[in-house]
Amino acid sequence: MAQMNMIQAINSAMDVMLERDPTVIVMGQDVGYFGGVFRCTDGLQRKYGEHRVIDAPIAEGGIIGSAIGIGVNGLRPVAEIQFADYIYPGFDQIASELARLRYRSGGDFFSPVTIRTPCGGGIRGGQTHSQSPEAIFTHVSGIVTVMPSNPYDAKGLLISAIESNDPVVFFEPKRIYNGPFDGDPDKPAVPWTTHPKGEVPEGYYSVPLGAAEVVEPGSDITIVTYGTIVHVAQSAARLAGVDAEVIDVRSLLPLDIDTLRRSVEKTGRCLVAHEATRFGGFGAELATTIQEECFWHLEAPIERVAGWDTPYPHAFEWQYFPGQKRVAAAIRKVMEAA
Amino acid sequence: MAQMNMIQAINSAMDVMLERDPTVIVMGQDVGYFGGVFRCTDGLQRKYGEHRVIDAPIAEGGIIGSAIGIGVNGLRPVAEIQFADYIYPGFDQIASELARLRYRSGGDFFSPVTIRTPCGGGIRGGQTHSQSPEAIFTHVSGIVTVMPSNPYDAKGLLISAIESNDPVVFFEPKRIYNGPFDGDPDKPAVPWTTHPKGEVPEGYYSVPLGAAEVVEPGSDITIVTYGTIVHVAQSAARLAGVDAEVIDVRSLLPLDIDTLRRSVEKTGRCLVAHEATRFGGFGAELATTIQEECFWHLEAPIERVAGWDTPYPHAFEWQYFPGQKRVAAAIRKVMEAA
Amino acid sequence: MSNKSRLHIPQPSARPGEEPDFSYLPVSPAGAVDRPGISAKTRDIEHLAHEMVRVLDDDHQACGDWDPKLEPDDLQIALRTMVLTRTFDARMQRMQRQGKITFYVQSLGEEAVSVGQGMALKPKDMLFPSYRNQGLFILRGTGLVNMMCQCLSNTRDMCKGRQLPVMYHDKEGRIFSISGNLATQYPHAVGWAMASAIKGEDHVAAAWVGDGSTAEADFHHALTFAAVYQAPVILNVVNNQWAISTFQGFAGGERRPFAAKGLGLGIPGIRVDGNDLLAVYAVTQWAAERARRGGGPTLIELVTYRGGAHSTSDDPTRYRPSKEWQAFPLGDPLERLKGHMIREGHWSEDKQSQLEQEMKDKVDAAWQEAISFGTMSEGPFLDPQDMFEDVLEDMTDHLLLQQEEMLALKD
Amino acid sequence: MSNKSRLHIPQPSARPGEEPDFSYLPVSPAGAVDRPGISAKTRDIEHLAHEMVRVLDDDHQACGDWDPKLEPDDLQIALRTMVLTRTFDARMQRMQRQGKITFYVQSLGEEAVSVGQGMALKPKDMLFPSYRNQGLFILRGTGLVNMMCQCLSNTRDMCKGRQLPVMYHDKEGRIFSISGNLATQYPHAVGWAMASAIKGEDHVAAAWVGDGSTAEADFHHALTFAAVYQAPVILNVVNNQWAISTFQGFAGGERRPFAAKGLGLGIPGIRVDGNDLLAVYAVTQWAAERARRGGGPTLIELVTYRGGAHSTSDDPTRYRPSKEWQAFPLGDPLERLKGHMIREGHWSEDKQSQLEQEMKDKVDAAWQEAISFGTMSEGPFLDPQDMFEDVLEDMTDHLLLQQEEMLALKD
Ligand SMILES: Cc1ncc(C[n+]2csc(CCOP(=O)(O)OP(=O)(O)O)c2C)c(N)n1
Ligand SMILES: Cc1ncc(C[n+]2csc(CCOP(=O)(O)OP(=O)(O)O)c2C)c(N)n1
Ligand SMILES: [Mg+2]
Ligand SMILES: [Mg+2]
Repeated sequence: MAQMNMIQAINSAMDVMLERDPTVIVMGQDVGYFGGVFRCTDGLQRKYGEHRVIDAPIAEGGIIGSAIGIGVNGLRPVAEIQFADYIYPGFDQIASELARLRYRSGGDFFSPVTIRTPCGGGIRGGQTHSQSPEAIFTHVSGIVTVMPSNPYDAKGLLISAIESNDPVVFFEPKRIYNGPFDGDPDKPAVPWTTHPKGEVPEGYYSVPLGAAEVVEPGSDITIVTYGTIVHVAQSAARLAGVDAEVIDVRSLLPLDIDTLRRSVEKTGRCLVAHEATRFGGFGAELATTIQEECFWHLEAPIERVAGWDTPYPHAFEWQYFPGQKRVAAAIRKVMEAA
Repeated sequence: MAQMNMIQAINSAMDVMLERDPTVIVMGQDVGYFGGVFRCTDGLQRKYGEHRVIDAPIAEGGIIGSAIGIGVNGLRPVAEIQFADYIYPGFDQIASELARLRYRSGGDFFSPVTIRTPCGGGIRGGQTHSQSPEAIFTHVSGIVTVMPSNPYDAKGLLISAIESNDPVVFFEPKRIYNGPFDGDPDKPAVPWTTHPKGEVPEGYYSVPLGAAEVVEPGSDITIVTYGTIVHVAQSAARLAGVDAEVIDVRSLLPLDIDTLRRSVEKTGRCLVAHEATRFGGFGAELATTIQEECFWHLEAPIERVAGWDTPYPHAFEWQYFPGQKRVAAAIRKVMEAA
Repeated sequence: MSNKSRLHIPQPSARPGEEPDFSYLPVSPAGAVDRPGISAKTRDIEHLAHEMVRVLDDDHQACGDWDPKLEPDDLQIALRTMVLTRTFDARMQRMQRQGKITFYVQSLGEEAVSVGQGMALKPKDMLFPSYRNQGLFILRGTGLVNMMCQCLSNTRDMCKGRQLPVMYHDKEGRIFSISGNLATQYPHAVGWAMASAIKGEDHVAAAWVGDGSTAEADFHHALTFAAVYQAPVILNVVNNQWAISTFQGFAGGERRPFAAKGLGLGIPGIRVDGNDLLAVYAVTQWAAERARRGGGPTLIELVTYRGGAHSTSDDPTRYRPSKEWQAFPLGDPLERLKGHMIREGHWSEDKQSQLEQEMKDKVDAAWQEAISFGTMSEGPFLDPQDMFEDVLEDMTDHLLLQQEEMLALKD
Repeated sequence: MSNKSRLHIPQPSARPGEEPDFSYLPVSPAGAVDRPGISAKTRDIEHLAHEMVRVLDDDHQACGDWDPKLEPDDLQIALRTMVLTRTFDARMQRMQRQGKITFYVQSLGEEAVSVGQGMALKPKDMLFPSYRNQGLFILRGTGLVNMMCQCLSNTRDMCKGRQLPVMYHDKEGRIFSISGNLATQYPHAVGWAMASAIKGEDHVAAAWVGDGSTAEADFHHALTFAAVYQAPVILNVVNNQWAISTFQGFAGGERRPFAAKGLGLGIPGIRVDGNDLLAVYAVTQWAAERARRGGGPTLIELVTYRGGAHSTSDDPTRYRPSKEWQAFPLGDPLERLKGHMIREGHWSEDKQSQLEQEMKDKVDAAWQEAISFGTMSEGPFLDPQDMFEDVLEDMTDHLLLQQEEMLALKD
């Protein structure tokens, strides 16, 4: 086992797949010679050549549109969108084409494109380098949506995504690229070497799409979350002094409802947390599903903690970010409700 | 008072505003000489000239992008997107620019664009002429999202939208352009003349953004819905033999939570229904908000009825559409839950 | 130039009630445009975008370097396919009017585009059509019955009832799935061609959009990517003068031919008489050969006229002169090919009548067979359960539940 | 041409460790390109897109018809603004390195673009900049303190703390809000210009994007709408050879100048030496006058070089030769203008040193004033409550609740 941060784990997933499967290609802005602005594709072009690790024009719609055609012609493109905030120019190609192709052609055509994109705030990126638009994708039928919270999952899930014949939008919470982040920006940064999920096999393995993980068992309350907030939630539960069961959803669609149900049936209380804006966020789907499934077990309303319903402001990053305090307050609210 | 169908009411709203306010302009594909593929802009170019009712190239992104600039320069553009299914090429301009401009410029700039677009199925339009993508917009902070269910509201809300300094995405459920539709496609079509909301003043009036309407009072269950399903829900409640309170949300954002809360606190049971796909749909936000607000009054889980989580299939339109039977079954389920 | 900026609104040359006027469309004489070699420098052949490649003259004679000198057999295949396409269209149009299918789009007047271009390409070349390229499917043997079954959304529908009529595809025949969203197929074709190049194969891709659709982002993306990677792709713009009610000037065709839109990226453009099967064939073959040899993309503008309504939902008498087609200077592609074959002595009016009858019978027989697999009103029907398939490769749990919910409701 | 299609990968002329090589960039001699009248037919001036308008020759002499013959006072304003821009940039870059601001983008080497173009436009013309146009703000008097306060996200930040540093705007100064999303401002400028035409005003709009950004959809939309409606707009492409690590060939600049990208729509293109203030001024004035008189849009490509890193997050030594800028054939815009002024006898090295010192003092003073309104670490701070303002014109109920929730948490 090696120690890897999330960037290295993601790099390793692509490396492994480029090596194993000659049909895999990587494309995106600055991914080739330079190795990506976050270095996720560092060294891959040197190793696999310019025809398999391809720099692309600055046109997200063109990257996704051409990736679809590349996929239809038997290759497996892994396309990087430099920031999730810049995925929207490609949204039509994702929602109208990539997501629809298998369905509308009666199963005759499909394109196994994986779209990787860094998301989330906490790096002083301001409103155009901090967004978490996952809910916009989970509402489009025909796309798998994934967000890992650690290097081990990142590599395993990315390998599954690349191997999948379905289109996958793979969100990478950039705040935790280099280390887990418990939500407190004033503490010194912690590297992944301090975290068990920073141990990552060098070779091939996969983590299945569609399976949540109970990252911390507990009995008082279920916290359903994903991405950066997995770590924040764990700290917040400690802060609140509550024995929380923390579930990392990992795969937003397909959603592992069973794991959520089992937990909430046990705890009777539930908090849903994510970094994306709250209104119409993925938390709404989680909360609604859970109340549908577990209503009779619920002892308190399901609460949501999320980004405020504003753009992500540069100056108020830490007032905006749903940090420990906010999560802890919500935990207490759920625990106290009666 | 005149009798108007929804097309006429929408046309009248633009007519009134073009007349009252010389800064209002209308633009879109086929909206000028031809008067729009659904005839919503019929006669307006003849009346107001080619510089105020403007045919546009087939580029939704260009229409919205240029409308933003037009709005910044002091005019009030009302842009038509021919089908909501074709709004995605303009999504980046809506989400990254139109919605963000006021915020990011500290309030110094804004663009009062109204985007009108026909949505929803039931007209045998297949998967690319039937979508209801409202949830994708309600999750973007900085946009008002509206969907009227009748001619009176359509005109009054569209006038409010045009007068608003905020960007508004105005969804027009095309299935009810010509008459209310109770969800049963085998019944003869009913014109708006049979419906009280088909009575529409010829001149100026407005319906406020942000206010839901209780379209049918009742005590057993609250049905929260909007668009075409308002009519389906009313029939379904009768079919189920239940005294339902039917709420037409009308304005999805801002959302009139008070009206929802009051009703559910009274009835203790709630069904949320819309035509859009269910997973991550606006129903999830509605259900989550309601359980947050009214948990202690709820006697049963909140149920959702929605389009299935597939594209809208041409052949199975009526198995797909959340019609009376499905809504009635869900009503019964909520009523029987204990 | 005026003295003040004022919004310019492009104007079609004639509106209903006015005389058709095609003076805006410069037409080169047949044979007048030179045929450069496929290794010509793009800089030296920019004029091809501004003139109009034509082979058949007014007397139906083939002239000039672009004459592909097709064998009589090939000409007959072309004519046959064009007649079949038109016959098929007419029948399906009628079936829509009778309520047998929900929607239809004809290619009336544009048949030479699909047939001529399809013939010039090789079977392994991949086609990315718009909704007005039915000739490609007919030519590649998708089969009338299969196409009709698609339009009927019946038990043999290749799309399993999921798409509007005319949104065909043909995996075996290497024709991509048609989208209702305009121009989206353009970057797909470029991507497909990029993959072909990456794999070192020599198959080319070809894509079609209408004049109006060139305003979409995907057009720009496709051209940019095609130029940057020198993808082996043929990008076709079918300029049929109209985009629903909007004439081609609104897509930027007022000042320059659509063929010129790639010149700024170094993509050679050829404007061709789209109603001249020989010219269409010739330029396509030229572009295909060029792409196959590593010469990169070509943009072809096919100048034609949309003979019918935009679709069965449209009424063109509201926005254009009803006699405009008759006045179109490039005539009717069927008449012109027929005239040429008669002139060359391989064909006659008699044979034409026979062919037309034969095609009518063929379409009739196909229709009878197609409806045996179900219509919108009479079974057999597709199983609505299938609605939940193919969203993803495997059905997710939440779709399984929805499927069950639907089934429970039916009982 | 090879014998087989193969994916073409554009290559920069040199990578780290290699000798810089600008042989790919044809440079016209100063004064060599003719200056057509503003009513020239676009067809007759296509060559302007392929040559390079230059006024200043290697001896700093102004040559040819494009010489705008600026008064010495104007030249001094230009030089002053360019020096101020560079001084401001250097200071802010340093402040970022010291952790005083989170991010910065310099315009090092490209100062003549903003200053020359800004000077050629009228005060009521509206500007739609990219993040590398700080010279426009400096020229129009936004004020260094205001700009610094924006970079500091402090209590005087015009963006109220909401945007990354450098994302300025100036409502009074008629400069639009900068977006982090590339190229989105292009259609805004066109729309603004359309409105200007609709209202019968004669103000023009001008927009800037980088070479890399021309691949985005908005570039195509803007060109299409500008051409269709003949909007009074100047569309500028700042070709500084690089888009982060990606050289301009990946945006389609390998085969044709960016200036040629509008020719297929009938938009005249002018390629100009972007480091030659006089040439920049002259072509901009020509395009503005043309637009103002109803002549429609012009696309201007400004050939320059990104002298520094892409941003403070970037390290260009990883992907390009570190001495590339020194080898750039168009030199340094400041040196060239200074040289010209000295040659003309209006200026001296002494005056230059004084000016540089004066500008440094000005920037120092501005910085002292700016930080008095707060820094990232020291107050006064903006009130976080304001985060909830301006999402919509009026705060919605759900935002009010969130605001309360946040306030409650603080206690
Ligand atoms: C993205 C998108 N926008 C709008 C439409 C609606 N629409 C369908 S066909 C059409 C006109 C297309 O014209 P053109 O590209 O010239 O093709 P033609 O129909 O003439 O073959 C329009 C606007 C659509 N299908 N997709
Ligand atoms: C839509 C979008 N995609 C990607 C990015 C990330 N990005 C920021 S700057 C940049 C390069 C832009 O290069 P160019 O247009 O040449 O401008 P320059 O920086 O050279 O001035 C990229 C890719 C972005 N900001 N927006
Ligand atoms: Mg057309
Ligand atoms: Mg650049």
